[in-house]
Amino acid sequence: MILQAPRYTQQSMVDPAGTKAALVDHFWHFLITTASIVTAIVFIALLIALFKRHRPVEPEEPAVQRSLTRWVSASVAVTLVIIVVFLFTDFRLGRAIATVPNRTPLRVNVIGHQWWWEFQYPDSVPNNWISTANELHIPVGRPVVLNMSSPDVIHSFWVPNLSGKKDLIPGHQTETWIEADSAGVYRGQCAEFCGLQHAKMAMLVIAEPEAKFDQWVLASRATATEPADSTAKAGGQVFLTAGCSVCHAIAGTAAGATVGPNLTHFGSRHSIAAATLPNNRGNLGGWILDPQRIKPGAQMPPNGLDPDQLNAILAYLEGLK
Amino acid sequence: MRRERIVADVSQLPTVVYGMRNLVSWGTTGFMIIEGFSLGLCAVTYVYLRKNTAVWPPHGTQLPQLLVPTINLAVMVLSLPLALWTKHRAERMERGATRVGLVLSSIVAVVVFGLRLAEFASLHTQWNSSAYGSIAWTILGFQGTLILIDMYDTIGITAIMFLRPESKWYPEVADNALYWIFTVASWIPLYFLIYFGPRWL
Amino acid sequence: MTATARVETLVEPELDLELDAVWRNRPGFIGWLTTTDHKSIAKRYVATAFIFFLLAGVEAATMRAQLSRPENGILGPDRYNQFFTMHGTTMMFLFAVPVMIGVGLYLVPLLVGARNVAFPRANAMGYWVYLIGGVLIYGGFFVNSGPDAGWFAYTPLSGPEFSPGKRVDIWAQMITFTEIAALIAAVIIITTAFRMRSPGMSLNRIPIMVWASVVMSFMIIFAMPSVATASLFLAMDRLISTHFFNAAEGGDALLWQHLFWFFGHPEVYIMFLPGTGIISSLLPSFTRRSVFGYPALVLSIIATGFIAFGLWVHHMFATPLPQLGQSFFTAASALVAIPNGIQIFCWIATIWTGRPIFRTPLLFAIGSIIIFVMGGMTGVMIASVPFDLQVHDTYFIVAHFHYVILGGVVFPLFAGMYYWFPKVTGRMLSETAGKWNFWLMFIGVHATFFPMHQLGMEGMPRRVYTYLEGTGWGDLNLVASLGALVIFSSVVVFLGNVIHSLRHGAIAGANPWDAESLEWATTSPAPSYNFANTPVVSGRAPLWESGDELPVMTGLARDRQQVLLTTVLDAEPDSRHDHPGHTIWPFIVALTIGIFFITLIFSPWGLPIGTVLGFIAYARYIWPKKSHEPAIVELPRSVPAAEVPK
Amino acid sequence: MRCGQVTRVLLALLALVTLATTGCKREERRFREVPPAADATTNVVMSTIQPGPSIVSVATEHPYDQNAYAISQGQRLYVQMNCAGCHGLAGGGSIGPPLLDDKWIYGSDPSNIFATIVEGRPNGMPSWRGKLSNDQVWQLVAYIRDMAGLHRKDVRTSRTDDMAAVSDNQNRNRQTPRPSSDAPASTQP
Repeated sequence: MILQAPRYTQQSMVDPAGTKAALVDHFWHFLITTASIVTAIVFIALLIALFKRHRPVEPEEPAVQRSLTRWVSASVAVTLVIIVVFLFTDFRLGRAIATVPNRTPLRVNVIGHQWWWEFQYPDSVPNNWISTANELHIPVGRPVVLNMSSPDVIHSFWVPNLSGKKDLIPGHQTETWIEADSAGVYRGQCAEFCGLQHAKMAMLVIAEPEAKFDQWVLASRATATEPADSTAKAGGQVFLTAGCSVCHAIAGTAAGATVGPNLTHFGSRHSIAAATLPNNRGNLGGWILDPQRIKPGAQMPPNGLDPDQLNAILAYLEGLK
Repeated sequence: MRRERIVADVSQLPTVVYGMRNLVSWGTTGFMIIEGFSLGLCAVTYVYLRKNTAVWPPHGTQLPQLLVPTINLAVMVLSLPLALWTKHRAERMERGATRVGLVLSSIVAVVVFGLRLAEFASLHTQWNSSAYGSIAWTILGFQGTLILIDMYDTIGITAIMFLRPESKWYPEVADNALYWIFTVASWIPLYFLIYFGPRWL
Repeated sequence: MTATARVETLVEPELDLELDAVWRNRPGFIGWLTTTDHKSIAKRYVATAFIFFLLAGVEAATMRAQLSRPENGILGPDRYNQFFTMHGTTMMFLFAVPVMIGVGLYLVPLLVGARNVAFPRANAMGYWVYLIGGVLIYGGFFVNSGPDAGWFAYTPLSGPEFSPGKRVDIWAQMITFTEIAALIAAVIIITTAFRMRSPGMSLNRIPIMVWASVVMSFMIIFAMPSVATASLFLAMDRLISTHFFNAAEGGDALLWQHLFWFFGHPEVYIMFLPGTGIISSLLPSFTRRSVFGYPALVLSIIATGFIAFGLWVHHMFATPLPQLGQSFFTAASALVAIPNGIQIFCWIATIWTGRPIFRTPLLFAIGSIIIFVMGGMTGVMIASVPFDLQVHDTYFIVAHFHYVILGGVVFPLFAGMYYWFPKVTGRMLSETAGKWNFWLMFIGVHATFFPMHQLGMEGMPRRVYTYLEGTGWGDLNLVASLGALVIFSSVVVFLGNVIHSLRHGAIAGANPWDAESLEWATTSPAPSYNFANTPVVSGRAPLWESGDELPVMTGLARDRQQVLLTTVLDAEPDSRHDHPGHTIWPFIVALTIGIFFITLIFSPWGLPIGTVLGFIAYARYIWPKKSHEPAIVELPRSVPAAEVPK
Repeated sequence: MRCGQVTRVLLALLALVTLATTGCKREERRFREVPPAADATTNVVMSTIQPGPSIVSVATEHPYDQNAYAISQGQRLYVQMNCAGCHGLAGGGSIGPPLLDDKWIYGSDPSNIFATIVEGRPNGMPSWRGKLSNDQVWQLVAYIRDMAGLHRKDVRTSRTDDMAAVSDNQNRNRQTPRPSSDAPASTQP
């Protein structure tokens, strides 16, 4: 299963796969080395002070005072030098990270909702506008500028393997950029406490070679696939009548609501419930019947579908490639 | 067992002293700093919210009226000589003059507080109509609380000076006058912020 | 709480009886409500804060149980959010600051040789207000109305739309209560330290603990108004629909963050500076030398106090802020390491040239240095914007600030408890239990919090009620949870030690550690009047310098509560001041303040009702008693002698 | 003395625990509810005019009635489901009748409102049967009663993060419902 491979379920800042994360990872090595050395020196000094043979010295004696003053001043000077070096390195790194590389970046709108991610790929032609949820497709080796906003509370966009965080704040437009070095799926997670389901507000960033990404874009612009068989067709009807359509949109059908995630190409997604569960029939059925068991407090209500209806709707949704 | 060696006797030290030699003044000063700083934070909030918005006051909000607030400011500024006079009389422990000063100060405080209540109408906005209204009401109300407290304090100490005029209360009268001066002084910049901020900022 | 039967007195019995009759608490329950003795009130502060510490500890343990394995079901999201909010809120507002205030209120008068604090009635009132705040929020928590928006209560999540009910309102009012208490205590500590020092204790001889308390108090005065203002705005947004944090009407969610962190960062140093003060004041007793680098230590404390106000934006690096501004805050955040480094170097130098005596207080002090240094290292790291953007709001930060706070606050506090317990109770704590306590806690802290660094870098965000199995965070979380058990057991050992030693501990005597500072010049526990005669000081280590004879001044009244005031710089005797004595009215004024703010949560009627009640109570509070002695008046120098009436 | 204090503290604790066990309905966050009256739609009385002796309408208790969280969820749904489109963002009415006044064409009882939402009503009120779960309808019912000030003050909604036009139900007076036969629909400005 696709979600079993580590990078699909795990996230780590020390396993960088993107420009920004790599720079920070490099810096981290500098930090941890320096910090370990400094800590070790302080601890050794402390231990010697505690356990050395204490000759009866007169601590107030001027010679003793002078020598202590000298040692303390020297330590402070060394600390200061380390901090200046640290600041210098940090400021250079800070500039590098804030500047978007000078290549035509891809622009994506990121909208944080309680508790899922909406990704919009704007286009001058309204029909080509793509809206998807919880899975951000990006081309490898091309910077992606993310324009971020939130209609409810503060969220924070974070994909540790690619880049640090940026907050999504109601009333503000924020911006950050990411770039993936190699193809792969990277997990990210909301990093600002945003209410009941903050813990299960994750996303997958799917980095693909440019050609494959372009294919994805073309496919995503299309309206939904027609249901293949009669079960799926019935599922489409259930979708429209059983209340799914008051929140979800499927392009090419009568469902056009924007309360919940857009499901036009739902069948092609790897995960459901904001990257909480792998997208398979069992999980999806459980989710539709009782989302509150998986994400208590989520906005989707339990749905009292009978087995036939459920079967049909599963067939329909799985067919939305 | 440690023994004690008496090196001096303090029994002739004064028990009534003025200004920062008086312990209570330290408390008053402390709370003046705290209140002044809080008002300052409100003023910073005002400017912050101003910079956060393109139109100030928001569309459809009238500019605040100046008449009542300016009268109130004038009363407050004109009461400063009275406060200073009362302070000096108290520092000389002149019972009669101090009482006169206190009675007048109480009246001034009541008038100023009444005018402050009337000032809310001059804002021409409600606390719940926009952030502009919220901060203007808050500053007006917060500073009004200081006036209320001072009014209460002044009336109280006036009562004490008539009923139990002991010498230890004269420094308190001086302190009270100082607090009024602080109240007025803290209002002057806020007056300009609230009433001319919408015009000039 | 009750008047402790004293076993010995250092002065003539008649003087002792006479003074004790004036200063001691009234008997019985009413004495408990009316006392204005700083020792009784400070003990209460510490005991109450410690109860909150235990409650917050239970909350922490429950959260650790929930997180010990992936997708655990002990706490659901709603409960978990209340638990972590209460844990943070309790530790910051109801434990760390009040306990340090309590320690300050207990020690400052004793360290400067005064009979009580400057404003004893206000002091009593401050405690009651704090207690009301704490009871309010825990009352709410027990009836499922605990706040759930985080101890930082970011808007708009904490605002009216996204936090329905009264949970956050209760939180905001609790903030108001603790602010009032802390501000009162701050003014008291500053005034006590500047005006009530023993003759001869000029500024350069003030004990470092007193300096630390003074700087803490100044920081309270400039930090707390910020959070008070912010919580006022939040309460108004929620209760009367103002728009401070509503972007649609010209408000701004980030305004909250600025106001909150302008308080929130100094808050860390408010808790931590008294901790360093504790270490500096107990090191001499266990190294047998005065602490090295007094001027450097004092200046470091003051410098930290200043720099602390220039750090707040480092909590907001992920928000849209100009890069230049960020650089300033990075530099300030990194440079605060310098004064803290100076303190640590001075301590090591002190130990180096002293003769360490390994008693429990010293162990805790050493543990504190070790843990704090580790927390400080990560602290400098996260001053860096790029690095912080990766670890911000992850368990790396959780690890960092627990190291800093445990090292800078909890360990010094335990050191202080073992050190001053004999002064407070007259009995020693058990050394054996103390060593168990130390080692369990030291090991537990590392087991709990060290793995969290790794968890944070593996991407585990803070404030999550659970995590998925696939993330691979389960093992380290289990280690952390087991570590929390070890910490918990160490606190149990401490409690047992205290309870046992209260009755069966060895009798301490006036100065069991042969310490240098003034609090050990009086009996243990100190008599109700602290010092019968005012000690006179001629150096930084009065007890070591004065030999067998302590110079004192006499002449303060014996028939009423009178204290000596001295000048600010040189502490020359200046005047005498009468304290009002024990009274019930601070308690009643506090009650009216409670009615005012608690009613406001539910109805605007709280405003008029509370104001009127408060004014009535306050009138009774300040209404003068008749003086029984003619005053000695000294008019201001500006008044010509000719004008003086007689 | 000591003992007296301990007793007092214990008593206080006991009182707290009692309070805790009774719980605080206002603050509960219930995410899954078995609706109390799944058949609420069938036995709802729409009119007081009926054959036989008149029946006193008994208000159906529903678990969300004094629950702040449910009311606020209703507030969210009110916007998301575009109730605001007809009844006004603040419930002041436009195409549809206002909801914040004291006039209830089809009854102010929770079950009446439930039925109105589920069944729809003539002249434009659509039927939400099958579109919203019963949970969600009850949440909407709670919010609609909130707009008329029918809940206790401490559970009501306050302003939203929106333009100030949106109602502040917390500080509005209770609009005591008038009998449903009393007044025809009227749209207020």
